[in-house]
Amino acid sequence: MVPIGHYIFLSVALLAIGIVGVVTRRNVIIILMSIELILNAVNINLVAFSRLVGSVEGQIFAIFIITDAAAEAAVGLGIIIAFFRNRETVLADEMDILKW
Amino acid sequence: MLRQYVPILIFAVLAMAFPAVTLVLFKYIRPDSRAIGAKLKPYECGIPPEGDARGRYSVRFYIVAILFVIFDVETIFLFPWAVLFSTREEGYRLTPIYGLASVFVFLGILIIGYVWLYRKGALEWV
Amino acid sequence: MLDQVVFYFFAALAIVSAILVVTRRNAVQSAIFLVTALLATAGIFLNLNAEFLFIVQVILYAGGIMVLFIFVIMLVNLDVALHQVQFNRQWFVALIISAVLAAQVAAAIAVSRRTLYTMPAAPAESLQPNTERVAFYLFHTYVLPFEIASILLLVAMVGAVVMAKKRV
Amino acid sequence: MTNDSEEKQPPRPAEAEKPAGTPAPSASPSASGGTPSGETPGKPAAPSAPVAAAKPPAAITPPKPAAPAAPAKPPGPPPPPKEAPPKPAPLDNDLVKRYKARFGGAVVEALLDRKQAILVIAADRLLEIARYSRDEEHFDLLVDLTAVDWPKREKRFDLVLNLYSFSKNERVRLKALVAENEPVPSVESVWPTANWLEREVYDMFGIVFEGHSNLKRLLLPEEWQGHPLRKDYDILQQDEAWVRENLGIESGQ
Amino acid sequence: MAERYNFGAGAGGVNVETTVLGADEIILNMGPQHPSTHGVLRVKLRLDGEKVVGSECVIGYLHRGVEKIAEHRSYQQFAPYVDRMDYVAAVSNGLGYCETVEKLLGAEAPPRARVIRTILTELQRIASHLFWLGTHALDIGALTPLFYCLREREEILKIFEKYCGARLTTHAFRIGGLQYEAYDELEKDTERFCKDFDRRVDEYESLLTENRIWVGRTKGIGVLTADAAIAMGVTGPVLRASGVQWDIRKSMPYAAYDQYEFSIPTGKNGDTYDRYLVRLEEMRQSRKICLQAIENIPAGPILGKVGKVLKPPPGEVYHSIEAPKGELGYYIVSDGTTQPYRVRIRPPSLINLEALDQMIRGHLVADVVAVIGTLDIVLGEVDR
Amino acid sequence: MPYVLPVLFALVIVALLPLVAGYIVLVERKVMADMQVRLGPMRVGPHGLLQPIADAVKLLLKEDIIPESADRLVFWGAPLISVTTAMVALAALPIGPFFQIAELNIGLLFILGVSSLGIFGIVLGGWASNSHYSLLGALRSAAQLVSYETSAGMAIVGALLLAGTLSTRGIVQAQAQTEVWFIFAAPVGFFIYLVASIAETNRAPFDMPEAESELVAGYMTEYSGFRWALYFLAEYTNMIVVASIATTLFLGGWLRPFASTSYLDFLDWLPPLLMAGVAGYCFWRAPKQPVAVQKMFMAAVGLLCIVLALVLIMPMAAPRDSFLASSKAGIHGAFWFLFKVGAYIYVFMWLRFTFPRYRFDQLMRLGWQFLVPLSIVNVMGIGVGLALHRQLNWPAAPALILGIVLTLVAGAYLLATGEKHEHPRVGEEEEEETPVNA
Repeated sequence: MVPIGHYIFLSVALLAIGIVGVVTRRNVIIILMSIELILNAVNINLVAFSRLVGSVEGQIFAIFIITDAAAEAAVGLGIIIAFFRNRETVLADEMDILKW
Repeated sequence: MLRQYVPILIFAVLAMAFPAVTLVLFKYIRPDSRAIGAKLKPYECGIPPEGDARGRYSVRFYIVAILFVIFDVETIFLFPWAVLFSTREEGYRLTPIYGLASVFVFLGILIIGYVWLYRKGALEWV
Repeated sequence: MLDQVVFYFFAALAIVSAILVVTRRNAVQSAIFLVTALLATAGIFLNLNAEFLFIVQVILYAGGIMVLFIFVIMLVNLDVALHQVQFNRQWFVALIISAVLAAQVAAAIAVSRRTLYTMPAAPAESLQPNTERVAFYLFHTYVLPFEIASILLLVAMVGAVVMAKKRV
Repeated sequence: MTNDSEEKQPPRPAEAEKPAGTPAPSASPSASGGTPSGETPGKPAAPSAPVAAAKPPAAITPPKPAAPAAPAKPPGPPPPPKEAPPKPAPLDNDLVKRYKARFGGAVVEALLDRKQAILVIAADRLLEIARYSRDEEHFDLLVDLTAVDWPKREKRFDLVLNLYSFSKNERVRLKALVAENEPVPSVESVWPTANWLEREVYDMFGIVFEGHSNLKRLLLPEEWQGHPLRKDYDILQQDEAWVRENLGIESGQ
Repeated sequence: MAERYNFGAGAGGVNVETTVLGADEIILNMGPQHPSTHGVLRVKLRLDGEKVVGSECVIGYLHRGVEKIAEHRSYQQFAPYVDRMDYVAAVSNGLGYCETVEKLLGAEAPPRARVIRTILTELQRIASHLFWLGTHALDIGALTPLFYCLREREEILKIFEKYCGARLTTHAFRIGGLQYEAYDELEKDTERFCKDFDRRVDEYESLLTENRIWVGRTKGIGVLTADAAIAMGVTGPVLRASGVQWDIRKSMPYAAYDQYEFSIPTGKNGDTYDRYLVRLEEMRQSRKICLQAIENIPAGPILGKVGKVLKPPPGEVYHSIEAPKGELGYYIVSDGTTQPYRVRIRPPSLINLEALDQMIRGHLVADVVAVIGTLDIVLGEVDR
Repeated sequence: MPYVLPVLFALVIVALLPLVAGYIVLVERKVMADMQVRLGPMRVGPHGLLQPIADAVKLLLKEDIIPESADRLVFWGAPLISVTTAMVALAALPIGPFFQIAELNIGLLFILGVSSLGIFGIVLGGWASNSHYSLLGALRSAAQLVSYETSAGMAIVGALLLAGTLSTRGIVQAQAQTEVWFIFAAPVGFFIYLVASIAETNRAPFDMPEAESELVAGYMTEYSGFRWALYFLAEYTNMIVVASIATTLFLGGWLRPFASTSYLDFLDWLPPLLMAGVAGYCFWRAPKQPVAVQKMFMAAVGLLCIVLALVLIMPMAAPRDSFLASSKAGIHGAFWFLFKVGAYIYVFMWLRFTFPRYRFDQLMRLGWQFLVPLSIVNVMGIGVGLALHRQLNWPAAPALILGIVLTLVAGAYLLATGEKHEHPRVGEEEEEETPVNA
């Protein structure tokens, strides 16, 4: 049996890596990917605790999170595409206008 | 539960290893490759390619991918419903009317979206 | 035994891939490693007896969302961007956040060493049959979120299409 | 129709009396001129529309079944008997008269050769005559446009336009004499198909067409030297140049 | 359906919607080494996504300088060269050349020769159309018609082989008539082929004509209105499919066509589907001509009096025939010597190909293939 | 060691699959040749029976070219992804009640999920080649896969409604219990799945990405030799996978026709008779072969068929309650399963040689504007039928037929609107300005 703490470690590690990605990368697409990593970290936590307490509700939450990730990816990438079409860039620090 | 997946894991490793090993192995068996010059260029009907191929393609591809993701999520939600609708596991089966109602609302909202897409022409390729 | 081997294997795979996701210059390679990380996570879900979630992760995350990512990466031609600086100078922010996180976890472990760290998971049988159970909860307890999810998807669909399509 | 003007090109009177449809074709090249190469064949749709308006039946109606043995039009001089070898003879029928009345001196000569009508015209008024042929004589189809090189002549090239009229079911050949380095007006605006044909003539003979939208070689590579269908062209020149350049020796032979 | 893609030719250009990210278009090269450009045609496509916004044909990869060669050969020597232009319709090429030189000489082939020429040329037309149908269907993705078509084409090639020993580049005719007398079973072979052939055409039609996918792929694709077709100078089935009922066999009969009963099929919309129907019907008509011709092959000599050394008097002549692909014209200038002073060949493929650009605008890449196929070009003839 | 049998089975699959794929190619060529009035491969071995082996040797020894502008690692890995995902999907398939690598509770979803990963092999392969044709082919291919996955998934949901389980074995057992194959209970679903599966395996008339007349070879353009063969292997494995899914879901899996009708039990003699027939044909043809080796080979094939026939007869001839008799379900089940898979693949081939190719936008229109809504309606129709049956105690048949009729009406409506929609392309512009009801 793997202790629950290890799952939390894994989760925190992924979260940290995700945050590092979000903070340091300039490419918005990779930032979005890092957000996916963070969501994954959350999912691991949820499922691990779901297992711990012997209920599937954590898994249900994880499913909803994945749904949310799908919606977020669709809209986020849609924004990136719209932005790229106008500004020819996907770099976060060049996305400095509020309106186009 | 994990035990059921062990054969699959082994199978996956085998399935991955077989082509990989063959690829590597036959590298040493087949005659040396002496591909030089134009042979190493990407195929462009015999004309030097103009510009990087990793170029831009129609945004339609993206719209299709979005629609796929959305509909994929919807389908994934329908799978457990379909199972529950007529499962043989004790005590899990949905009451038909309730099951039908819950999914009809779900699919209804989806259909609204679909109709919107249709009207907007987002389902047209060109 | 099997559990541990599987967990540590997938955990290591997930972390290594995750690191590669944020460090690769080429976005396509980042995406490939993200797929790997997601599949590794799926393996961990399986390890946790969340069979249905495992397959949801594979189908939706790896097979769905990542396809979307790859499409977008190919559409916006990142080879141009490849020659630009890929990282901004916010390393210290990242470091600080990571350090804080690490400290938190360490504190948590230190405080509740006994209860949290070593507590074994509940017997796997309590989650069986997984699909039916998940479905049951989904369609009874969580039927409202389930319907709302469809509205979320509707909104996402509309939003994404409006964003991407020039003249709507 | 009265035009006995001097030989210098006066496009004005001719244009002035044409129906309103005519300016459109001439305007079209300028519209397409700004667009990059390859665009032009798409445009001719515009010129063709007024043409159709001018004479709708011509395009669609089936041609009159021709007199079986007479592929060429003229009822002019009877063809020479079989024994005598065919040879060109002067021609003077209604068609020629109309052309002559319209363009006067620009129609240098009219010939009948092997029952086929040939109008020798002045090159500088080619465009005008072409437009007249299409719009009023209903020679809708530019069957072919080519050239013949006569190096010993003062004006060394014959520019040959083969025309066909669906409504009259007859052919006529316009022949313009062109000197070397003398630009010829392009008839692309009249018959869009002339685009490639003129390019081929330019390619093979080096005749430059003025007003052509994309005048470059058609069949030969851009870097080709010389114009092969000229009588004085010698393949060896290029061959030797290539050998000199690429192999560093004098002759490839 | 037909109006669906009304932005083809003549419609005044395409209202192109930019669907690609950014403003720039991509350039896609089709050819010269491409499976569906029927040889070594190169088409540079400017694409907006997958929609064609412009194109440029680059030709000349098969240029052999036939017109130049002619200036250094005697009239008879040059005759085999024309077979190599449209190599799937060599007999028609030969007919055009021989008749032109005969005209230049003021000579005429004897009636028997003319009838046999007609039979062989019509068989060649069927063979050429069959080859076109097979490859065109293959371009659009139907694998099977090709083999059915080649099966029938094989029959025709066998007749050619029996007649003159060659299958592809036949050099079947001579200036002034024929070199070979018709072999004994020519009529019987032709009749057997023709008897069977009607059913075979029905077979192709059963595979394609009503097929939803085929109709979807061809209807409304590559529309060429009658006006645009005439302006672009296209001839042959392509012109007829646009609704212009014009066939040189009828309007200026040559060989023995004035003796036979046949009709000129025309289309209405000038799209790829109509061109397909027109060519199918032409095959039926050709069969009809063949059947009429073998009924009554006049007796008599097969070679007229033209002499061994051909020295046409100075002068020039233009003569054209209705080749399978369109008007095949020869413009020969003689200076009175044994060699032609200038031979100009008016290749139908080249001029039909010129219309490609306006036919494919606004269509998708896949339609480019369909349109190239429907134009029925042979690069040997385009480039000469 | 509980894993010995599955692992052994896995080994057999991995070892045999390339061979099977090779022979499917041969059969395809032979079928194509037959439909096109020719002979097909005849040179290598009698009737070209050794052709796949010759092809394999050639492909293995062929020069291995990686374009210089390619991303080498991805170029190397992409075909592997394709092959692995295609093969792993086979793991959950029940080839007869006993032959299965792993029986999973979520078997069907597992197959779907794993094969949906195959898309990466295609996209990455196309991207790594760095060529226009490859990338365009890859994107098209991916878009096509993705478009038809939705309708395929929905069609499967329809069948799942009848089965009530995700386990592949459970689905077949459900069909055994209800005594009706789901193709009869959900014919529209089967039709949708048939079309979608053709599209998902990139087969004609949906073989857009590798439409050789347009994009040369699609995403595989830059691949040659063994790498190319891997893609090919993946493609044919995918065919087997979709055929197996269809067999399991709609065609009764390993069940014999009329499996539970005991007075039709003589049908059990069909398989051995079939094999014996093939053997007889081989023996009859063997003396007519020109070369001694070929005669022997032909005879050997005949012998093999005899052996198979014997294996199929054995359980029936053996005394009751013996071990052999109890293996009947397994052996005959495997036969029927493979037979149905073969028939399904034959339909693929038949369609391929009959139809021209769709254009990409037409394919997308068919997928998104016809199949997707139809599949949604199909799910609803089956749901309504089942609800009527269960809640109001209608008899099953009329309830389901009502559902089917509802679906068909919707399908007809879709076809009609599709036709109507296709006509006024110009009018579409105005339509876009009208307010939407969303």
